[in-house]
Amino acid sequence: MFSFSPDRSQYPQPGPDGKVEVDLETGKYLKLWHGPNHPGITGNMSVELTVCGDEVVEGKTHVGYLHRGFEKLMERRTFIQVFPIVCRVCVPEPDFNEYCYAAAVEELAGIEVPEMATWIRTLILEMGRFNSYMMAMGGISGALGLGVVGQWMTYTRDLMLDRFEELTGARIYHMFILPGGVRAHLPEGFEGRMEEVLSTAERYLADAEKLMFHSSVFKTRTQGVGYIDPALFERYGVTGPNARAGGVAKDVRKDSPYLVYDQLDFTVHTEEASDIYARTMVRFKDLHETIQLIRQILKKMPKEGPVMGNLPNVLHWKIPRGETYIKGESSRGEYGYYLVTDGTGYPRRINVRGPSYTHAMALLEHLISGTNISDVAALMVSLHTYPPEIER
Amino acid sequence: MRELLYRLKDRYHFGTPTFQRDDLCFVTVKRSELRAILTELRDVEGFTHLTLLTAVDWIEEQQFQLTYMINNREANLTLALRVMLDREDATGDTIHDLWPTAATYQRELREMFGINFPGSPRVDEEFILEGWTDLPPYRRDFDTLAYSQQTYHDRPGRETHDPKTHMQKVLYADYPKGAK
Amino acid sequence: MEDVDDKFLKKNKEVPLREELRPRKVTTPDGQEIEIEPLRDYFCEAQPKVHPKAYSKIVEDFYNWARSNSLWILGFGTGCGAIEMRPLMTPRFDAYRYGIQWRPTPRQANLLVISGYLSVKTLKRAIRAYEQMPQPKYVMGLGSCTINGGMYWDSYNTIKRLDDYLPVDLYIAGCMPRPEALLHGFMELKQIIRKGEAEGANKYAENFAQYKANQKAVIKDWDMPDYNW
Amino acid sequence: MNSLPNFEWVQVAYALLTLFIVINYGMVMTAVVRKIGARVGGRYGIPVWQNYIDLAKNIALRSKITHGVMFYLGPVFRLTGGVGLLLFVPTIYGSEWHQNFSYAGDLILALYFIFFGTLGMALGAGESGHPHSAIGVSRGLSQVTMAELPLALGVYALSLQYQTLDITEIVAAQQGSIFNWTVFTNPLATVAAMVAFVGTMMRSPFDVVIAPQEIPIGPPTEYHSSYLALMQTNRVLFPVAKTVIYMNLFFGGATSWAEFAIKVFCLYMVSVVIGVVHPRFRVEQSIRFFLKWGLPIGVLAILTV
Repeated sequence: MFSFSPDRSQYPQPGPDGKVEVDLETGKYLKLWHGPNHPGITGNMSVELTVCGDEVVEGKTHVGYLHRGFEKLMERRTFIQVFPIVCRVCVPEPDFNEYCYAAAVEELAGIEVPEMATWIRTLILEMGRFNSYMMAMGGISGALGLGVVGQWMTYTRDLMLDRFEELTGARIYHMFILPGGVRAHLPEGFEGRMEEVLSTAERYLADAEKLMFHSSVFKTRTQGVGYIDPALFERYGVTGPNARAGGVAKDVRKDSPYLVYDQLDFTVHTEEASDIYARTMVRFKDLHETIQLIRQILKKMPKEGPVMGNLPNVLHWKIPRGETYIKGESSRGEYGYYLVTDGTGYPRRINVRGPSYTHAMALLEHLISGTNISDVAALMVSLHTYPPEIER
Repeated sequence: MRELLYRLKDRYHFGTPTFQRDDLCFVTVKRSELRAILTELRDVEGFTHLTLLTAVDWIEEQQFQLTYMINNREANLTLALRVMLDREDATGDTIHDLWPTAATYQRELREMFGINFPGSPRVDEEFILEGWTDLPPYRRDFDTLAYSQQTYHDRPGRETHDPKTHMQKVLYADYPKGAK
Repeated sequence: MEDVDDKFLKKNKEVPLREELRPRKVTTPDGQEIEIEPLRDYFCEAQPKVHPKAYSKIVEDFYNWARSNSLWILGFGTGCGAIEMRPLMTPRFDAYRYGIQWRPTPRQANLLVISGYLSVKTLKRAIRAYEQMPQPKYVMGLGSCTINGGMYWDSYNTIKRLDDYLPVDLYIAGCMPRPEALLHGFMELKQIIRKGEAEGANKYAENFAQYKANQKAVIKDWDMPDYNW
Repeated sequence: MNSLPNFEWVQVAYALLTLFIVINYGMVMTAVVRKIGARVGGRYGIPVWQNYIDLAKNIALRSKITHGVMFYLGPVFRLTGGVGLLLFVPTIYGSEWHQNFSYAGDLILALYFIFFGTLGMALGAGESGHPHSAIGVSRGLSQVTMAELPLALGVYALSLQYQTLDITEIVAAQQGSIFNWTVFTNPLATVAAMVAFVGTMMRSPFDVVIAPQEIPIGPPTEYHSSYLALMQTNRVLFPVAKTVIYMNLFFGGATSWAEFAIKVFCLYMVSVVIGVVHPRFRVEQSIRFFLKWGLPIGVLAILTV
């Protein structure tokens, strides 16, 4: 059998610093913009590819298409006014922003949160994680041409959004977690309806598993593609499922439990291969873990109790000078808020540490050179990045 | 965490550390020693993970504060090193060779705060903004409302309330007592 | 509304043209030396034209009916509203049954949905995408942020009124609008098209100078030809 | 008129009637097929007459640009490929009306016409100057070439088996019983050709050429308004015409329009069913697939005849 792998001696060789010298005017290379108007891109961002044949020689990520200047706007708003915009930092999983910001404010202002509220917060976060993983599964299957799984996953996500709507009154931006607690109790009969959603989701996931993980075409496309060397994890700040797919069993929920995660049972799933297949597999297992966690929370949570602590009068609410950093495990990795206060009624500085920041910029640029153009979309989706949290 | 700082105290100059939580500590270091401290923490003490790098503008004190937050994932410790820079002619030291991902943070700081990091890759390229000619927007002396009003047109009919008076009127109509 | 703050001095410097767009001499692969001027060479310089309606009213009505029942949307998620576009393609809301489809290239799209706030950087891309679409073309603004800035009213990087820069046929209010609202918006747009009132492209061509002036006031590094057709 | 001894002018009208029926059939059938695909995903799907509206809309667009003569001719060539394929193949066996212009060597001509549209498209899309078109064309050509290989081998096996290059005679030989069909008399050639069939229908797993997620959307990137309308017409005509050949060669042909409709639909559904549940291959992976599975089966089919 003759070899199908391309003759790489024709390709430009990387220099001593690992960069490939590309002279566009030789006519050998082609500049190709992947995005921002491109169905294979996760959201509104773009990758500037330099290709030689079908192989990507160099890729540069361009972001900023979604920049709204949040961190500046937050400095102009009082602590409570920040809430409507804080959830808009990350569109598909907004609750994490609300939790991190609320926890940071609570810590600096010394506000107690009632126990019932922490349980509801955990529930909300897990529901958001469910949605986010559903988007990721739909995205990866869509990027590989398996549109039907994308349809099922988005449908299931819609069902979960119904539960969100029932609980918070909104589909996407909930603004449900406030400093001091949450806005409301669970509605009557919520558990039963949630159980329906979860069992529907499990049914669809069983089908999706057959189409994805048991398909030889899917394996050919994903196994061994987009490999991240585990040695690079620390240099490039890789966290969350992307790191777990490389055998690093790190999960903020387990290592430094916040909310009520210390009272819940769950396993941290890992894979060894660190390629697209492994990353998808980790997400898939985590999705099942999330479904299990939602059931567990609904069973274990106290049935009544106050959901809102005592807040000071928001008109005169000043927080003394200080700084803190709150982190949590979002569906994409470690999510954190860095809050600096200066004794006035406005935050001095808020910095959002989104996991996509490191994944989509330095890591993607590193991974993308040497891949096939067809794999770029799958590679990007498998890193599970959301552009709004990169540029905010 | 305390032992760690105690161990390093002899060789480096630390400010007074703030222990925000058991696993989170903020400490000010000297700019000249930053690189040595970061390298030692990364290679010897297991703080292998750069969580974030950002800046705070203390305009009253004419200073920028750079915050390097590093994380020890084995022991679950987070240490934030503060470096104070002069606000005029702000220049930091690049650490992209320690953590490649720091180059992205430094690009953002260069654009948003105007803090230069000589030697960092692509630091002068546009990162988020495009064709920006004004002050770096995250600086405190950049007035985003005025800029927005001078640049973009409002649709007539929009009503804007001062949050404080409006909230007072709607939410706390009888505060302070007897005002109604 | 408080008045414009005059104390703040906006700096309007010229942004230099990017290096690869400047006129220069290059050597082709076969050794020739040629002079290129990218902004002139790579683009067509034609100005937009006002295209008249069909001669006969019956034909025009039939065309409008066909246009309204075959809305092809450019799949360009410009803002956070894009997240509610996806449920529209999937079982719960399924917009395909109303003849609405998503096309990945502007050449084949008729409807540009501005899904949410537009940062200045995206505005540039949105204008290019809009100008490449064949006439007649429609623009729909999604969310409060396209109407008057919404919650980004004081942001330095997002535009406030979309109709300053592109001719908008329909706005859908909300932050963010629900998929049902979007579907309703599509139905309204169909009514507008069927009445023959959706002539945004002609409006754009008629008031071209004014639209361009507005766009250039915001986009400082204008590094493309005036009309990217 | 020496080359076509039995030619009569009325055949032109008959052939145009065939074309008309097939285009309308294709319009409705592709919409139905898309609806079925949507139902798998749980959607309601497009209306069955959506293709007509899209066509009218595209013709109704007011402005268009051209990048040159070839850009204009690309869709024309593509449509010519579809029309030519249909016209030189007997659509309904035994019917004088829908016999079209089939003649003794039409099998070879049909093989040529399958490829013709792709080549024309390559020239036209190449002229548009869009990098996505160029990449899509190079991918499309390499993939179609590889996919045609098993088909050609299967067809050679068939012409050896029936000792003719005339499709009408091949169909005639298959009449009588269902067991006279080539699919039973020469299953290896049928399998080889079906591999090619699935490979050229532009559905998963072999649709990387026009995949919106990768190079959106390949060759037709720059085509719009009337050009696109021409290509849409071809997109409904060409698969049907291609399926007609397969039906004639391997599945006994059709003696009435009802039989034609059922057989074409069932054959078409083969590629749809496979397409719905599979992700897509990269170009070199699909080429490898054809070389690994299609080619040996085709060679085997020739050897065993």
